[in-house]
Amino acid sequence: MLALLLAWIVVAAVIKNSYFIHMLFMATTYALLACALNIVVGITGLANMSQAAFFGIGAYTAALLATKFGAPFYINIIAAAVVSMLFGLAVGAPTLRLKGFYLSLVTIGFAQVLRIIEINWVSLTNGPMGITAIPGVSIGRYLFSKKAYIFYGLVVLLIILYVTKRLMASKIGRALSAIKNDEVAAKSLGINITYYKVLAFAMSSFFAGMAGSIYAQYTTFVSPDSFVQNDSTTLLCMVILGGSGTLFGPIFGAIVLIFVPEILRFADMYRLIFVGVVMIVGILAKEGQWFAHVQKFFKDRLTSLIRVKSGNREGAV
Amino acid sequence: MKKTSRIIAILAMLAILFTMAACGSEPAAASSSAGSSSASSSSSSASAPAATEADTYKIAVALALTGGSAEQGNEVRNAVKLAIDDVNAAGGINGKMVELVDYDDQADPKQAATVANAIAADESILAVVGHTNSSCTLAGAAIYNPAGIPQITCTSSSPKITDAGEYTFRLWNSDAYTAQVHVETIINKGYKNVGMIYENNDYGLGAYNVAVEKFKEAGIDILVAESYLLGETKDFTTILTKMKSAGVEAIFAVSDETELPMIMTQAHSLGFYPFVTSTGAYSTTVLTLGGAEVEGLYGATFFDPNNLPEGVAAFYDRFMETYGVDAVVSPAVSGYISGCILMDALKSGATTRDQIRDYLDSGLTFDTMVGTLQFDENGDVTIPLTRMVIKDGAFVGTPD
Amino acid sequence: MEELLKVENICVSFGGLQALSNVSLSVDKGEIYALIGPNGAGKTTLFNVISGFLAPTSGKVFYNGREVQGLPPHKLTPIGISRTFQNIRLLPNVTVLDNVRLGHHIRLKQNMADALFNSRRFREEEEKSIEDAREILRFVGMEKYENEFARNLPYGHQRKVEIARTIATNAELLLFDEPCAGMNSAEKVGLSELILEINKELKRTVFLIEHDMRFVMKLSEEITVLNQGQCIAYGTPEEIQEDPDVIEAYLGVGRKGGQE
Amino acid sequence: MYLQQIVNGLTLGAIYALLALGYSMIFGVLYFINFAHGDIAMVGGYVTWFVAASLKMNFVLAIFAGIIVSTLLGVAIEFIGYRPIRRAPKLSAVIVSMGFSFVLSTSVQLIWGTRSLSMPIFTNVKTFNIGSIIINSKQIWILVIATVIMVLLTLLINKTKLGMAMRAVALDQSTSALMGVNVNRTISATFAIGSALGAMSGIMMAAYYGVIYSTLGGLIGTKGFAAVVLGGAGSIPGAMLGGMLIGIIESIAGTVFNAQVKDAVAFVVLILVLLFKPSGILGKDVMKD
Repeated sequence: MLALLLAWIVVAAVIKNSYFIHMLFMATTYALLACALNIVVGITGLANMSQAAFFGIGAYTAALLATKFGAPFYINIIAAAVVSMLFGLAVGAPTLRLKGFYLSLVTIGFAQVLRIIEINWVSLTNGPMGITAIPGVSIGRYLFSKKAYIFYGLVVLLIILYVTKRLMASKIGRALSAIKNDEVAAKSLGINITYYKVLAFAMSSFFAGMAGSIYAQYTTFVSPDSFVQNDSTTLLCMVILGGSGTLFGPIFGAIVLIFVPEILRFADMYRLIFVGVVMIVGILAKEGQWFAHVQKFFKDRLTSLIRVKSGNREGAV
Repeated sequence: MKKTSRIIAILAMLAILFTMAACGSEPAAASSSAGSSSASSSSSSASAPAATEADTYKIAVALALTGGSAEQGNEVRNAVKLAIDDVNAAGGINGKMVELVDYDDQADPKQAATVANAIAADESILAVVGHTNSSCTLAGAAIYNPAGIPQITCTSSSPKITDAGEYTFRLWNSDAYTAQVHVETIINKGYKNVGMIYENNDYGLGAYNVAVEKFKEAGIDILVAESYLLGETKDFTTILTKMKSAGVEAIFAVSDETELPMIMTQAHSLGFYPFVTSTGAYSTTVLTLGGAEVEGLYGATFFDPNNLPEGVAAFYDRFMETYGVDAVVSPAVSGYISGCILMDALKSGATTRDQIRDYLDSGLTFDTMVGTLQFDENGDVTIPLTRMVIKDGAFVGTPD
Repeated sequence: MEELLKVENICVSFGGLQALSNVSLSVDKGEIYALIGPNGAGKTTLFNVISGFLAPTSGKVFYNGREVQGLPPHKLTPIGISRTFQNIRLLPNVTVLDNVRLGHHIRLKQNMADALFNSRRFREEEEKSIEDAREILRFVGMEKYENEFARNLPYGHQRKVEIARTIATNAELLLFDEPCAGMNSAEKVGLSELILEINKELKRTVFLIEHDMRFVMKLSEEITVLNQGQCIAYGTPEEIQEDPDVIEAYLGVGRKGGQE
Repeated sequence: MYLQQIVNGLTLGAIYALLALGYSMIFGVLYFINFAHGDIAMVGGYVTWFVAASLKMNFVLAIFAGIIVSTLLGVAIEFIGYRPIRRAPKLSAVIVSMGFSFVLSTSVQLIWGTRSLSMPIFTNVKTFNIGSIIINSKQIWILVIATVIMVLLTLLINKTKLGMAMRAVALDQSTSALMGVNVNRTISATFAIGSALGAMSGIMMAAYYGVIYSTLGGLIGTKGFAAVVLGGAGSIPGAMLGGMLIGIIESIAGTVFNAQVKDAVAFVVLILVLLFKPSGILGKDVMKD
């Protein structure tokens, strides 16, 4: 794993081609977002489908601070993280008592409402036109090159990984994983379920906000089109395909789902189908039994005289 | 087993990363072209005559080829292709063929930035036609300008594009001019009770602001004005019911060719028959989708459809024949003109990015099928509009 | 003896269904108390009320003299109530040791900063927690399995780990919901010895639900019998065995006596 | 004007309700929201368009073709995608359904292009004045057909053996398997019926607006699941009620505020319902374990 990160750094240092720099930056940003989402989805087992919305909140916060007040990047990133976290708390606190799928619907609804606000609150967000000419990050007189943002992102990524790793080894991490594994058991051990769920949500949105700030200053342009439901879905896929709950899995997921569609760009529209197929086959293969299922199907047809009784067990783990 | 697959995964990742590092100095191979043998040194700056070593001139289109605005994007792409095919059929330029490279931004600014970077990295690409949506055009401009790639957008109308940078040009009308033409249509007809429907984007908002001002000058207040989300709002009955009960007689609709027929159809199904003039009227999509419902709809176009200028008819025929469609829309016209202007630039000997930019910005006038055009100091043009109306299922020019 | 838990006129109804009506009982400090009754009598419902998983429709629960009905589990565990479940609820993909350590959750003082900076307090606390958990595992005889995933243990062992986890919370009152369900008789003997040890050596009060009459009669000092949501009998094991109402309740619903 | 808006809302609501029924039935047996459902509905609309406009066949035939293709599609998706992971975490099934949604919407764009297409059914519109309200023949058709379908569905669920099996499976899969219900076949049947209803909804939507377009699936899809949550997930009458209510609430919100509030109001309703009454109007208690 360390090798991968090292390679990442080396490659980031070596490449000159602006397109690859951009791709590597996007991969870093999405790895960051996926790792943040992993805290909620992977470790705590909550189906948050609005990660892109928190990403957007962070990006807008940073964009507004940078354009209206000329705030320096460290203020931007912290403010973006905090504002995004506040939204995370506002969404999370009242809804986290809901069961998995209802929670995901609330998050989808939240993201949609937020998008409508982004589009309609023209005086603040400049509506669908977005905010342009966001100043880049500068330290003293040194203005970040596009490449520098990869390292900026990597630093934050390392922070997330460190925090996640430390937390997983502590009381907090154990409580979160207990919630994921068995809420009732967790409750019976005196774990305050709601508190820890909100905590996970807050941390995840906090880091997503950071990613948003980096992204806004990198592209110098934010608009509602950049933070849509598809992005949230893709992020969820990154976490789950990469290995939800593992420390580095989401990074794999991010790399695959960023680079593979890009490699397939020549394939035009077919690549979107490919992404869909990756989602389907990836999950089916991951949950296993798919080939067994197909095999069983044909076997059943061959021995069709034997009636299959209660076949719903064939997918049993 | 699990461990093995993990190791394989890590190796694969490393492979991707190192491949990137290794070919970090080569152009992106995202094109539809056969070989990217035309690798040029990464150290060469944008102004270096890198492309002259290549055996083709490459022009990129970066448009919404899929997703929300795919319709317009594909029209423009096909039109540019036609302009290039013309040149290639005539033996190319200086013995070299012109090659078109497609990039799809999916109407997503993030994707627009990605393809813009891909284009910037491919030193052999001389100029870009794109993007479709204003948000994407702006996201792209933020990359093209520092990289020094001339960009022409054929559909984006945001006022911000005017200041997007010295490498960004626009072959499309500003909001203000378009809106003014439509407002005058309504005023000339003598309507006093006016409503407005507009897309909630820079285009719609810009037009709305102009319309409010122009109507006010004529002593008219807009009774009902509502915006909607392009590509998402499909039900206009609520807006139309409001207008009907407010007594609206004439509507200025800033809508594209997909929504406009829906607005007309839905109005009529409410028993509401207002006078409508719209920015999106001049499109055969309106005719095919709207059928009898769009009779009497007013619009504005680059030229009188009954009296096509020389060259336009030929372009129409070729476009329709080549792509098997039965109509041509305005973005196709501006796309074709953009393509032609870029070809002119190449023919004039402008064969680097900077030379093409200088050519566009030189104040030259271009004789195009919509008349004589000239990029102003901000890289904008004004394409004169004429009014038209739909009569018996066809577009007819009208003086009023 | 001093009263530890007192349940007073508890009623619970789901929709129109009366699951518990006017149930009262009291558990003394340091005793082993049993709740028996046929299936569907409302035993687990009462446990859910006591452990905070369910708020009663009416009635009161006192713990150490304090009114606690309706408090959530995360408030009850710290003051001393911990429970097991009828269907074992260990975390399947977590090691035995960590499962037991989860019981320490409420008494670990570490905060996020300690965890992030790996402070001395954090390290000491973690070490102590591991040691304590091993100690408890030794006590229940599961020390060999500390690194096994819980899902890989046989049923009887899982039950012991779950009990170890309740001990780890330091709770004074342990609620065991059918601890020997699904065990063979040898395992049952072992379990009853363990429960006695918990009671005598660790000085914990044990309140259990059980079907196995022999097990209950051997272990418990006092018994309450529930049937259809009501207390139908209360007394020592000897008194219960001869109570005609109890016999009828059991015979009336068939062979639910528990002998498998 | 409000009466008129309610009539408009009711028409849309009937279409949402048909879609919501499919969602809800599938939710009832598998406990997850099938995100591909809206796209299955859209495919139904496109097939109908293809048969009616390209093959120039009778519109009734076209509608049946659309319904049949959607039904087969729904059953196939369940078989390939959901059955193998029925016991896996629901989130996995959700991702798979999103994958199918991607594949379907992109395939439709590849096959029929990204242009909006004119739907050649119910084009002959007459309007009728009833007092101050205007209702047109399209709206009448939609309301009548939707009502008939809902009545038939209610009969099917309550009076037939299949309906009983569905209810049993929704209640408890393993127990109904023990009782001799063929769970797999029942779930397939649920997908078949749900997808057919979806197709009907997609066709009506396209007919109502007179056009069909490739983003239709996602658009009505979101309204559909808002309706499911409002009515109560898993409840058949709830889905009908929820759909109608969403349609009416949208129209009213559009009148009182503006068109964009109208588009967002379904989500606001969704959030409010989940916050204050997560079980919806007629749903089962979702907070229970």
